[in-house]
Amino acid sequence: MKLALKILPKPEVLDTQGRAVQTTLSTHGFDLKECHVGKYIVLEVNTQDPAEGMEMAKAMAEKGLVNPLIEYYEVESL
Amino acid sequence: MKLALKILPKPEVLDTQGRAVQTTLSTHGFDLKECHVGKYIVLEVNTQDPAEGMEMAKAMAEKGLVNPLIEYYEVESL
Amino acid sequence: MSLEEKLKLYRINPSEYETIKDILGREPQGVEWAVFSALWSEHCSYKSSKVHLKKLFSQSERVLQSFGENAGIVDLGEEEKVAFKMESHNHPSFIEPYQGAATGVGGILRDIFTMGARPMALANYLCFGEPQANRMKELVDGVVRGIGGYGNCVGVPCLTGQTNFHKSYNENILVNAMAVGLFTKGDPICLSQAQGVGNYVVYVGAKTGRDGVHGASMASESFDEDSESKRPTVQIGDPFYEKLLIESCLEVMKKDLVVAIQDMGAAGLTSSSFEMADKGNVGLTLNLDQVPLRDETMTPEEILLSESQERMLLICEPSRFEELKKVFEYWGLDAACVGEVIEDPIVRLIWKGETLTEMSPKAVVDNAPQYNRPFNPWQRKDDSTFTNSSAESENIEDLKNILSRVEAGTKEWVYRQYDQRVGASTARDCSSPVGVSALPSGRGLGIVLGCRPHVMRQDAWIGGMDSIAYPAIELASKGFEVLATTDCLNFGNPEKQEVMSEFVASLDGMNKACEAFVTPIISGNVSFYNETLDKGVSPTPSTGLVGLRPHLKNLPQSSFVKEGESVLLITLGKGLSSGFWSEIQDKDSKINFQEDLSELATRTKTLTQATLDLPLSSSRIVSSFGLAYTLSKMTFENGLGVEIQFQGSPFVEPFYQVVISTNDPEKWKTAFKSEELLVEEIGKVKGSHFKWNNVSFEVAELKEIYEGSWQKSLPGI
Amino acid sequence: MSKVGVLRFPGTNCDRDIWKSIELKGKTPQWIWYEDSFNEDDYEAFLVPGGFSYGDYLRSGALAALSPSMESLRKADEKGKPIFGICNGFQILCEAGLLPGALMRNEKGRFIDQWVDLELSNESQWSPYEVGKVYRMPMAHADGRFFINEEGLNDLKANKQVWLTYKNNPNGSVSDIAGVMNKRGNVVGMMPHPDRALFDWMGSVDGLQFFDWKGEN
Ligand SMILES: Nc1ncnc2c1ncn2[C@@H]1O[C@H](COP(=O)(O)OP(=O)(O)O)[C@@H](O)[C@H]1O
Ligand SMILES: [Mg+2]
Repeated sequence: MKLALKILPKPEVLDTQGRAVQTTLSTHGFDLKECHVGKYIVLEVNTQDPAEGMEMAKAMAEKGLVNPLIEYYEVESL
Repeated sequence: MKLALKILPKPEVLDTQGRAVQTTLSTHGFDLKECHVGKYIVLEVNTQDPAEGMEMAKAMAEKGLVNPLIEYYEVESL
Repeated sequence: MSLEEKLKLYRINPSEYETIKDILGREPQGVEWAVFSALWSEHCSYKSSKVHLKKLFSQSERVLQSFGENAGIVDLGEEEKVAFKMESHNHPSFIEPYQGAATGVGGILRDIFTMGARPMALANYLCFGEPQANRMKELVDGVVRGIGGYGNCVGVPCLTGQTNFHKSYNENILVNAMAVGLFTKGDPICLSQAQGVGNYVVYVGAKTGRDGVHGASMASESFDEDSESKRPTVQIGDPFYEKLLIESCLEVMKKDLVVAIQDMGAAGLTSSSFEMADKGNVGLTLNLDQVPLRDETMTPEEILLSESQERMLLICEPSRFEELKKVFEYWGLDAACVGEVIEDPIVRLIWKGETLTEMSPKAVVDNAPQYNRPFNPWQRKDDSTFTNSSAESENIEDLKNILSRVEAGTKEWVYRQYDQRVGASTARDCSSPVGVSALPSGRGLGIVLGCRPHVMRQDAWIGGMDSIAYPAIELASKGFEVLATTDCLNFGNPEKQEVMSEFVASLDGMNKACEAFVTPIISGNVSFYNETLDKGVSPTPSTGLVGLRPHLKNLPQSSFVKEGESVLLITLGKGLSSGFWSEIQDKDSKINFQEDLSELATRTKTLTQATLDLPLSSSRIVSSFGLAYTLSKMTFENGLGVEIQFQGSPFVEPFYQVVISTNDPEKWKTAFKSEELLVEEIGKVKGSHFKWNNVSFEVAELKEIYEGSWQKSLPGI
Repeated sequence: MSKVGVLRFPGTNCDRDIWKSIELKGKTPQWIWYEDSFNEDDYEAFLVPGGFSYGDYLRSGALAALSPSMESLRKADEKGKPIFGICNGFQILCEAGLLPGALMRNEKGRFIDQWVDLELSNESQWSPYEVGKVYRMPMAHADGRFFINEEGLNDLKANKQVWLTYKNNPNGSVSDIAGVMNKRGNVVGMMPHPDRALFDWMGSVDGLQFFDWKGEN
């Protein structure tokens, strides 16, 4: 099955990319209240069991795909 | 309302980041059939209307958040 | 909160607490705790080192600015000046290697351009633990990416560095970054003294977030088990913002729109505002509620202590404020007026119209504690019977084992990730022992880092001396006159007598060498408490030396360039160390350095002149791992072999010798009386083999080992 | 004498190097700030320098490509004016659609600073013109892997739009491509840095030949 990690900078941490993207978009008339740039990682794992798949995705996130000091994440099943 | 763009490298593009992540994970015993690394961009727009929000997100993607030569995307409403 | 808990949170000890009460005439209240905590931290107050730093040799005819400002400045003549400084970011890099190292680079760059100099070069001094130690690959990778990520993006080339490995750094790596900035004709030197009653206090750059709150006091403590829970929000560096800040700040300075300027580094707004007021003998008001915030829920205390990156505080005349604001706007940055210069020498902290406190910056800064921590007089370890002929015989076959080690192998993996040429003025990049930048006047500026931790481990005084003498001789071997030095003194816990003893001894060794070589220390940084769970790092006083060459013609290479040329060994001094290879093999440490430093310096000067006047193709100081290792490294780049006849140990380390190759050995041999320089011909550049007496290796094979050592030790990164 | 426009964006950091290169050739550079539209006839040619416009955020060159100055540059292209992008400048021109293809993260995922040998594959309006000749200069980038899909690559080759190729591919670029041109050959871009190979003390002077163009006054 396929899952995805949505990884974003923690709210209290400065999001340098988000800041630059937001500024540029605003000069093109797109007014955003907020903008954050993170990562989207698609993982195809060797199981069909949703619960197991979820566990695997979390384990991978914690193994190093996510840096908990500056990022948080969510798992999505696809 | 908040929306997100999920942006991934097109299949014909060599996804070097995905490959690197896959290799690293495999040394940690995670066997993946596939792995792709893309971007996740959260946009908080000034509207409550889902259809309008969707249009705005697409407009921003097409304005430059996505490079159609190498990437494809999907909009998610949050 | 009980008093005890408060003292612990703010890292103020009971006797310091008593002093605070004396100063205020009462108990500290509210944000006053935060102010004292920040300004009296080891990091900001240098309380354990100040008594010793005062003794440093810090002046020469060329020095325009020494300690006390953001960076030291040296006059190069011909209307060129350079500012430079080195700083540590050890603890943050151990916690989050990428951001820790990146913000270290950002911070040192701000120290340079705050003075009005355009950053022109970076260098980095790194100490890692054993490659197989826990997290070490991740740390190496993160630190190098972080340094590159920041430096490359702001567009300042990295010209040199040093990368060490030793088990004492397993739990406490060292990340020291040096920056050099250039003033050309008409560039003003800007200082940090606040002046002019009624002038505005202006905040520019990034908004303030909770980044690194309590960071400065944390850097003043050892790591322990609950460091984890004390972690402040990680400071994120934005090199893109820094670049905008560089351009805008240099522009307002050049347009004479600023009266004084100071970057917000450790302890952020607190230390910048108090120091600016203190230096200018004036007072300031600060409306903390007008500080641009990333998170509107921040408290005054958090605002005062935030270490958000890429921010500056400056003083500007009210009539020039609009013009100043326009410059920042052009670069996409905000400038906010957050206060005013006042006559009363106090800093008045205001929150939504209410005065939180008024404190005299003099009282806080000048009354900061100073400790003369206990230390022992140094017992030198010299063994006068230890000479090259008495040294234990070493097996030349070990050359392959040495070259295959990460300590001795190539560091190309590191510096390939750094832009070494942005700015289009690089004449020698990181692959050369001395980094060289071409000055607009056509002269060369040489940069080299010093401190060999294995020598420090042998003897702290000799190691300190070597931190100056070794790089000074490297500069000389390329024809550079040494100008001045910056340092970054990385030590363990100063409250331990043996650590303090090493600190004092190495500083004395450095100081004596600085005097002899006339290379004043004009800026620097002390980083104590580099210890984890009671284990300290090797004492590591890293240094950065800067030298000047009258032109770039015939700048010698560092590898053999021509078949048939002669290889000469030039002896500047007779001291000797059993060396790094001996340490790695767990053999007894032996060391002997009984030189007259002024004679060593005189001979070094003679060498400098000779490299400019006599025919010379390549030069290299005989380095760690000794003569055979040094010579082998000279064969790799061009695949040119060498045949050496030398009766002596191949891997012991002299204090000091230099190897050169030349097409005219007679000129060199006859140019000096032996008391000036001892010059011996030891071989010829020849063929494709490295031949040491009767033993021969293929250059290609040695090169492969040297270049493969990194991947072998740190596979997969 | 007419001027050479040098485009600057927030984060451009080789702007002063390009300035020096142009002056060295006896021409007159002039800054063009990203927020400013300009009249293309005021300039004889345009250079887009390297660096990290917008910190390389989102994708290298993507945010800069949205600048007002780039709209004017498009008009300059329509008139056939010579336009040259180096490193980040090349990325910006690709993102703006003035050049074909895209520049992606290097194959090994790291920034690489090293010397490279480049072969001139086809002649453009920008010098040098001697096809087959090899030039030595430094490169320094993280996102320099040239990518174009198969169809696009076939077109590039058929139209002789491959400008420069690496002798030893350092970053995984398709067909060793280091630089390309548009169909007309007036717009060119390359990843390596001719602006860092101008004097003997730099290690090569080959870069000097890259700052001239056909039909120059
Ligand atoms: N962290 C670093 N950053 C930049 N350059 C480095 C770094 N570490 C090592 N180098 C460079 O690598 C080269 C080899 O270093 P080293 O093995 O210490 O030998 P050397 O005796 O030539 O200095 C040197 O030229 C040095 O400047
Ligand atoms: Mg060195």
